[in-house]
Amino acid sequence: MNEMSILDPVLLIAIPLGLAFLIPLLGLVSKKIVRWIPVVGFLFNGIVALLILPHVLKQPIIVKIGGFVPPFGINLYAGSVGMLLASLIAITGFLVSIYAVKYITKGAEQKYHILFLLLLTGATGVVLTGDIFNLFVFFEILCISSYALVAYLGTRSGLEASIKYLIQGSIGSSFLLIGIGLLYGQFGTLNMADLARQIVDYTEPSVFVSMVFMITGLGIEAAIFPLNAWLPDAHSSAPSSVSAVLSGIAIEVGLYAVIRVLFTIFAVSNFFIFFMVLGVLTVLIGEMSAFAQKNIKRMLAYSSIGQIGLIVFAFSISTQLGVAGGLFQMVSHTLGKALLFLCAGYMIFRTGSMEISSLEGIGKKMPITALCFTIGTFSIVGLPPFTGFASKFMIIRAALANGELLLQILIGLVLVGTIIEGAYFFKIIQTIYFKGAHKTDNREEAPVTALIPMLILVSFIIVIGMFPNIIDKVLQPAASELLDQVKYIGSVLG
Amino acid sequence: MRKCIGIILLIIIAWGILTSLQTMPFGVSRAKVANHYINNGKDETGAANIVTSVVINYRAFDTLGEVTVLFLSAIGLGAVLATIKTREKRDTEKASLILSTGCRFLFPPIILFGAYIFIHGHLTPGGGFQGGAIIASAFLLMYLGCHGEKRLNDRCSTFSESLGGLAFVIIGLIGLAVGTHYFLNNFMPLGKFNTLLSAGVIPIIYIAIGFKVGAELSKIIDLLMEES
Amino acid sequence: MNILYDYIYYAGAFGLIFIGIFTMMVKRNYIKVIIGLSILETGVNLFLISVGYISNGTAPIFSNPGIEAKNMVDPVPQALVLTAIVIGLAVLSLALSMAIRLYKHFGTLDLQQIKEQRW
Amino acid sequence: MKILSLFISPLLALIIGLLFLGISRKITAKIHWRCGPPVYQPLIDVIRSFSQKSISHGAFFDFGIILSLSSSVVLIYFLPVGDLYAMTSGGLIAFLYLMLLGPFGIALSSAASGNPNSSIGVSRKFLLALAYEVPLLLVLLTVMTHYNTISLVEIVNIQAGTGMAFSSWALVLPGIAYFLILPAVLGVRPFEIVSAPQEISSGPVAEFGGKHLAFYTLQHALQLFVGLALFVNIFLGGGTLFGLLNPIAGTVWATILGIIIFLVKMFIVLVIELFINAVYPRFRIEQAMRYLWKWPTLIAFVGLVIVAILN
Amino acid sequence: MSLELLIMFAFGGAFLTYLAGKISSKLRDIFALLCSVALVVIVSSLYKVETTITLYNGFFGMPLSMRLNPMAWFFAIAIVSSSALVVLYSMSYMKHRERTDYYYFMLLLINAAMLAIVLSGDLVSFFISWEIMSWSTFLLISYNRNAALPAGIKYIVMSLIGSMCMLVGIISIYTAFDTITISEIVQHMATATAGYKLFLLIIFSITFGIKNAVVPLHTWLPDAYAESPSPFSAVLSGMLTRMGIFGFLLIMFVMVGAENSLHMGRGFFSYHNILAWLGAITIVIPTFIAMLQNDAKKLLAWHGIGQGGYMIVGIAFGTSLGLAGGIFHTLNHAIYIILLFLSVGAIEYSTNGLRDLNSLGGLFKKMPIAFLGGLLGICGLIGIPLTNGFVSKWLIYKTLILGKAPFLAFATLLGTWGTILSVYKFLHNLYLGQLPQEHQNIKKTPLAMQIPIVILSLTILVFGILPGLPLKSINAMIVSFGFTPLTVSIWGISSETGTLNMINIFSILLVVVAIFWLIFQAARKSTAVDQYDNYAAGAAIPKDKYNYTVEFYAPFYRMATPYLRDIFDMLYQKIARFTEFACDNIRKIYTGYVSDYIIYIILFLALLISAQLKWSVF
Repeated sequence: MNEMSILDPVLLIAIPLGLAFLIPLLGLVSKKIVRWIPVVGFLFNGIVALLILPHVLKQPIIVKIGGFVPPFGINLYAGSVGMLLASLIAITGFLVSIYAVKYITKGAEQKYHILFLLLLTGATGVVLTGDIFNLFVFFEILCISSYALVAYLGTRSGLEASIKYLIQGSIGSSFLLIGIGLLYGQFGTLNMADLARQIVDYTEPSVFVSMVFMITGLGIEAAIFPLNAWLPDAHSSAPSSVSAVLSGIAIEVGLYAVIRVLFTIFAVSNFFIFFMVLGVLTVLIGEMSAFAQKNIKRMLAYSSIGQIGLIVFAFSISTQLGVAGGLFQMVSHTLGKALLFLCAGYMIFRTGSMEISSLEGIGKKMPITALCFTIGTFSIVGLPPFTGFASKFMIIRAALANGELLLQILIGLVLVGTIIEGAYFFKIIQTIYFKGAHKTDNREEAPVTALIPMLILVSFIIVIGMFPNIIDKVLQPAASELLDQVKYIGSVLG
Repeated sequence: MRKCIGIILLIIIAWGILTSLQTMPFGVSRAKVANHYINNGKDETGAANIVTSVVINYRAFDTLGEVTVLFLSAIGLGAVLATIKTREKRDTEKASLILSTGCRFLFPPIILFGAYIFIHGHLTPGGGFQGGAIIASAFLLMYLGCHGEKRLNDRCSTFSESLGGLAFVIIGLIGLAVGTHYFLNNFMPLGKFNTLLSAGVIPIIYIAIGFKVGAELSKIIDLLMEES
Repeated sequence: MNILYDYIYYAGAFGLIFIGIFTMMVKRNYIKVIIGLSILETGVNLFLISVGYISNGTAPIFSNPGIEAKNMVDPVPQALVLTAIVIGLAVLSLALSMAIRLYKHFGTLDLQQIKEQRW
Repeated sequence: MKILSLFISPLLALIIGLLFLGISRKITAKIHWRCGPPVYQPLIDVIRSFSQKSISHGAFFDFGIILSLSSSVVLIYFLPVGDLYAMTSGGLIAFLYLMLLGPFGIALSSAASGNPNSSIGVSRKFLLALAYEVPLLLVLLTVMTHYNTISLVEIVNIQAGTGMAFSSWALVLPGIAYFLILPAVLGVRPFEIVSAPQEISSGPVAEFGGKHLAFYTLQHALQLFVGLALFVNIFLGGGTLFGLLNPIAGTVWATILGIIIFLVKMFIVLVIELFINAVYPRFRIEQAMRYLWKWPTLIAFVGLVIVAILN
Repeated sequence: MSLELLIMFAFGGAFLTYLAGKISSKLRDIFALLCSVALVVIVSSLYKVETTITLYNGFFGMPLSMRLNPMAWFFAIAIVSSSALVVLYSMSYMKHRERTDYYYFMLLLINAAMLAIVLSGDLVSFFISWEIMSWSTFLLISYNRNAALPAGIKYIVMSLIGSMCMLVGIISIYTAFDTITISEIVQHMATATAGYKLFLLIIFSITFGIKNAVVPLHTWLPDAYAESPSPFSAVLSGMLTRMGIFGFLLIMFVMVGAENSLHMGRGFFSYHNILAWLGAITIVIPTFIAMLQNDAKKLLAWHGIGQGGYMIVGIAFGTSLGLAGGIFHTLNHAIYIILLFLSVGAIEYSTNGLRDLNSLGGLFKKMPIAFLGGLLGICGLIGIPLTNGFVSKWLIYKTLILGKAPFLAFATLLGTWGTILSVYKFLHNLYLGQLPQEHQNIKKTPLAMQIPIVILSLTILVFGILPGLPLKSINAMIVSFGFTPLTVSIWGISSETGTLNMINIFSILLVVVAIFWLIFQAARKSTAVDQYDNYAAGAAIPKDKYNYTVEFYAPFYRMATPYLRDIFDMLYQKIARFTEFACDNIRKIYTGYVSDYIIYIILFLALLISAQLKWSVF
């Protein structure tokens, strides 16, 4: 326990928060040092999360904030899922903040770094918390910082996107709050485990209505199909480093929240069929919309919708394999999409335009970036030997292992989506390498601070893709944790 | 058309909510958790105001988040408005002497009152947020009454908001380090019930929050006033 | 007791919520949408508060030694509303700041004309 | 016998082929109310050509024509003339391929000359070949399927056993089809557009003079021989005649008589063919293709279907 | 030599070649050549070795393994040797092109991936290598830019469709049998139901059918072949496309097993019969379409499809003779089509990228070696006796005729006769006929390009005359499938009905040619003239432009063009356009007006509430 008190999961939230509060002070001392604060914070977080991760695989750590016993105080539930995502957030945050050191030059830099730090802190809070109102609060931290970050550049498109995002997002949070209020009114508690213990039948109208409000609210951030209209705007207009985090982390965290609510609090069963169909719909609409895009970041954003659909589908299978596959797909999407956005960031920066046609010949101009981009697309499409393949493999396996006809049809549709995805991504690759006249030979490679994160992400993608066993050891306990409601209740309430 | 669809959809939702509300009649229930707070709250936290004990102790983590949200909004506002450099001078009439003198006269009492509110957060229906809001209202008064003359000291407000936030976090971390080793643990002696120096860390946190909220709200006002 | 009495607070709260949503759904002016949002948030807060109310309750403050714990209203929703208000405030201020910028960029606040980002 | 046939067959085929060329010219002339050259004229032409002047467009020009004639000679080895055959390896399929090699060699040779007329002629030749190969392939497949063998010798032997080819009714239709396409296979009227002298200066032959022309004529004679002999072999029982030779089977006389019967059959087929076709004007290539792909193909196809069903 | 080393050598060689290219292009060339030659040496040293190794258990705990058996060895040696020749050829061909490092990297990577495919002992490593091959192929098809780009997209989309099918198949096997190792699947397959086996056969057939370009899944191929760099076209047509054949062998005869896959369904509607008929269609239609082509490489591409049909027919017919024919034809096809592509590549090199059949001609005196390659290549393609194509085609014909499938036999024979026409046009319009004035002074073919052509030409003859050499190892392969072995001698095949003995034919032809050559020489010497000294019935032959080669089979074109359209390609284009249209319209739901979005949200909420409260759906 002594060792564990040093490695308390609450540090993952407290330290970045403290650092965020510290930034304005440090900003008075030196402008340069501020840039490195998020790097330091996420490095710390990454190390702590990775150190804690092995401990939670068997038994989750319950952190009682303020020392109050769970139903009465807020608790953090650092299980395998939470810690997996927390590590992912920390690692991605670390890499993206390195990238941002040189990338963010315009606007109020200091404020960017605070917002960025808080965005990911909010995300960490969401994945770790065990209390629905606390979830709401961290969710708001996540949302508000992303509203601000989307508008950070102050461009027309950024503002427009941010406003639309804000309107939809705040409706979402209001719905979430209504749902929480309804639940509190009925069960008199806000603790997830306590709620889960008291809710026996989710189909009961009163419970169902509150559940619907909650998942609608969370689903907006998770970008499930009819609720995702903000996503392409926001992800394409934000600075690329932010897009990377929004696509890589924010929507995944939203989805995590939806899944946590559905699995742990309500323990839904038949409802997942609806979600499954929704997931496939999300895949198809996302990929089909992406197909005709001319703006590269918008295309990537729509592709994120498609990927989210796939993850939703995987979770909805609600078997051990399916949930593990969904988590794996989350990981591979985070790595892949973050990489793509980071690469796209400098590609856009160098060409000065987001049009895909302007990327012609960039493969010569910035060979390493282009290579990283290519590997990212391969991973997202699901080509071996990259992570995307391993995760897709797991999901298809889960879908087929179930043996239901509906699932088989749906996975077929998902694969159709994958083919469309392949088509447009390969078109971009052609544009990068093979289109346009052989005009400029002068290299304008991205700076080292940008290349390092890209290359690290690439190495992650390749290593995990070739040796998925590394992550499978975490995925399996994580999946069983999500599926096992009784154990969750037991470990929180004792 | 749009309105019709909207109304129909809202009616459906209203029907759903109605169904849900039937299980939670108005004005009767008090849940287990709430009972625990009311019955044991004053012993466990030492605060007379149970809401405060909930806000600062039982659900202190929420409050930390809440403070962060406010911080975020101030920062976000700054970030969004930062890129406007053109700050055109508007020819506004200078406030009359009576108005500006009155404002200056009222300013210290309002600040003092705000401070009173947040210091007595654990005893009375007040607290850091409320106190902070009152402090901000003093600044608002100054902006309205003495337009263009007095401005918020940027450095000072930055200091107070940062230090306020840091204080909250550090108190939490101290709780992790000492006593029962829980984050945001109320590690200080609870003192005599219903006196000013009681309820352990609650007043300290509330003071930090008060400074922070006051600074942040003032900053928001400052930014919005400046741009509009 | 008639139903109206039982549900009057809820009705009020949800009435505000629906008015807010409806406003956001049909109004084209951004400021009006923000107003709708504000109404919506107010409604939600009111709803939360009314969840915790008990008939003839008092504030949960032991300001005097003799106060009975029995009639005190639920303190949790109050704490929640405190948080919710602050969050609402944060969102609102951000929304307003964007309105300022929006007007500077587009010269209008009509959301139907601000459709550069679509498809 | 095989060793013997190695020497006899080509000589026999060349001579008979040349004679048939002469005969066909003569008969056509007679039908046209002309006198016509003597029957042995082609033989004389060939011998004379060897001593005449010729031009060469290079080694490949020479090689093509040699290859063409050689492969036609090898083809003869595969073809049983009565009992006279040298090789069976590969059966009818190899035979078909070798049939192809002759025209192919000429095509290479004349294309190497660079003469545009030759190229046009070759193009026509190949198109005509495609046109008649479709029914021909169907016919041969029918036969092979019917007898369930790909060996030409075996087919002849089976027929010799039953006496006559048309004893099997299933093979009547393919026989008719083959008869219809035979002029195209032989390259005689009305399918002589390939080497239309008036139009494209004799087509592939345009650049051939002297020994080249001699080789070409020899190849042509062999082609004529092969086309007729194949028909006789497949449908008319080869060198047998209703078991007439059975009593003396195995003797040298039987072989010689067999060969004679074979040649007589060939002659009869040729004459009938000429009588029927000599009155027609020359087909244009499209007309030829249309014709060949219509009736003969249809008949052959029906024949194949019948055989396939019977089997 | 162990298999790990082989695989690591193959993949590592590719990467190192790329890195070497960064240092010096000469070093890279040498390194690439050494690598590919070394692979040839290693693989040949593994002749008759049968071994299985486990690479690692990293993929979800599944053992990824490599195994070597007669089938794998046969394909492996073909892959590495063709690749070595192509690398040698590329050294000159690619000298003055841009991005050569990348070119070699991809070429060697594809080579390594193909090697990994044939050596893989389980389905997951099979799939991984398959996909590496697919995307690296895409990257190399697009290399030539412009027209190559749509070709690349077409390829990769169809390839993706195929891989998705295969992925589903593999995972379904994994879920059904809980193993991915091929040898274990074989054992489990006995317990599987017939329906499941049929499902597996069909779903894998789609994948391999796409790769092997079986009609109606062939449409990617003509563009892809035509637009890639010529040496790569050679690899693409020679080996890469034939991975489909390898796949068919794997699924039909190894995994599902011959006794199952040949008795799937009844009568005409049995799996293998339908496959054979698809093969027959694949032979006939593309071959005739090839006749219409005016682009040399496109013509060869269509033949590539057509020849693939022979292999399919041979394999699908499922007798030991047919199987041997199909597999042997795969090898032969690789040899002669590589030769032909290299030959066309030589012309492209010399004429700066021309490969239009209408504007070339008469090059045989300028580029004799390339011409030799072209000539022997088309002889092999037609299957003229004494070339390798003859033997394999003979085997297939014989199987079909004796197997009482005359219509299939007709299709195959008809295909051959169609082939003759188009390849003659190919040869004539490139090498024979008249040399246009502007090509009088073309570049010489470098030695590095001549050597592969010569080697391949000789191979065509050697395999044509001594077919026993490859047939021996094919025999071992079909025995491992559970078929009765053929009686193979070094010269050919002897069996109860009809023998094939190439040495007979060879020796007789040789003797006859010699005799006639002597006669020819004995006759009066002919005078040598140049190409303009032609007899044209008195008409003068213009020297500058004389394109009599255009529309070579004009009468036929007039007749057949309306019927010989690639209707499948049109269909797919239509589907693609429709998809694009749908994609373009579906995104219109994101109207850009935020109130609409709010309505979506409320709609979602209302829908869910009413679904449960009114109808109790969940």
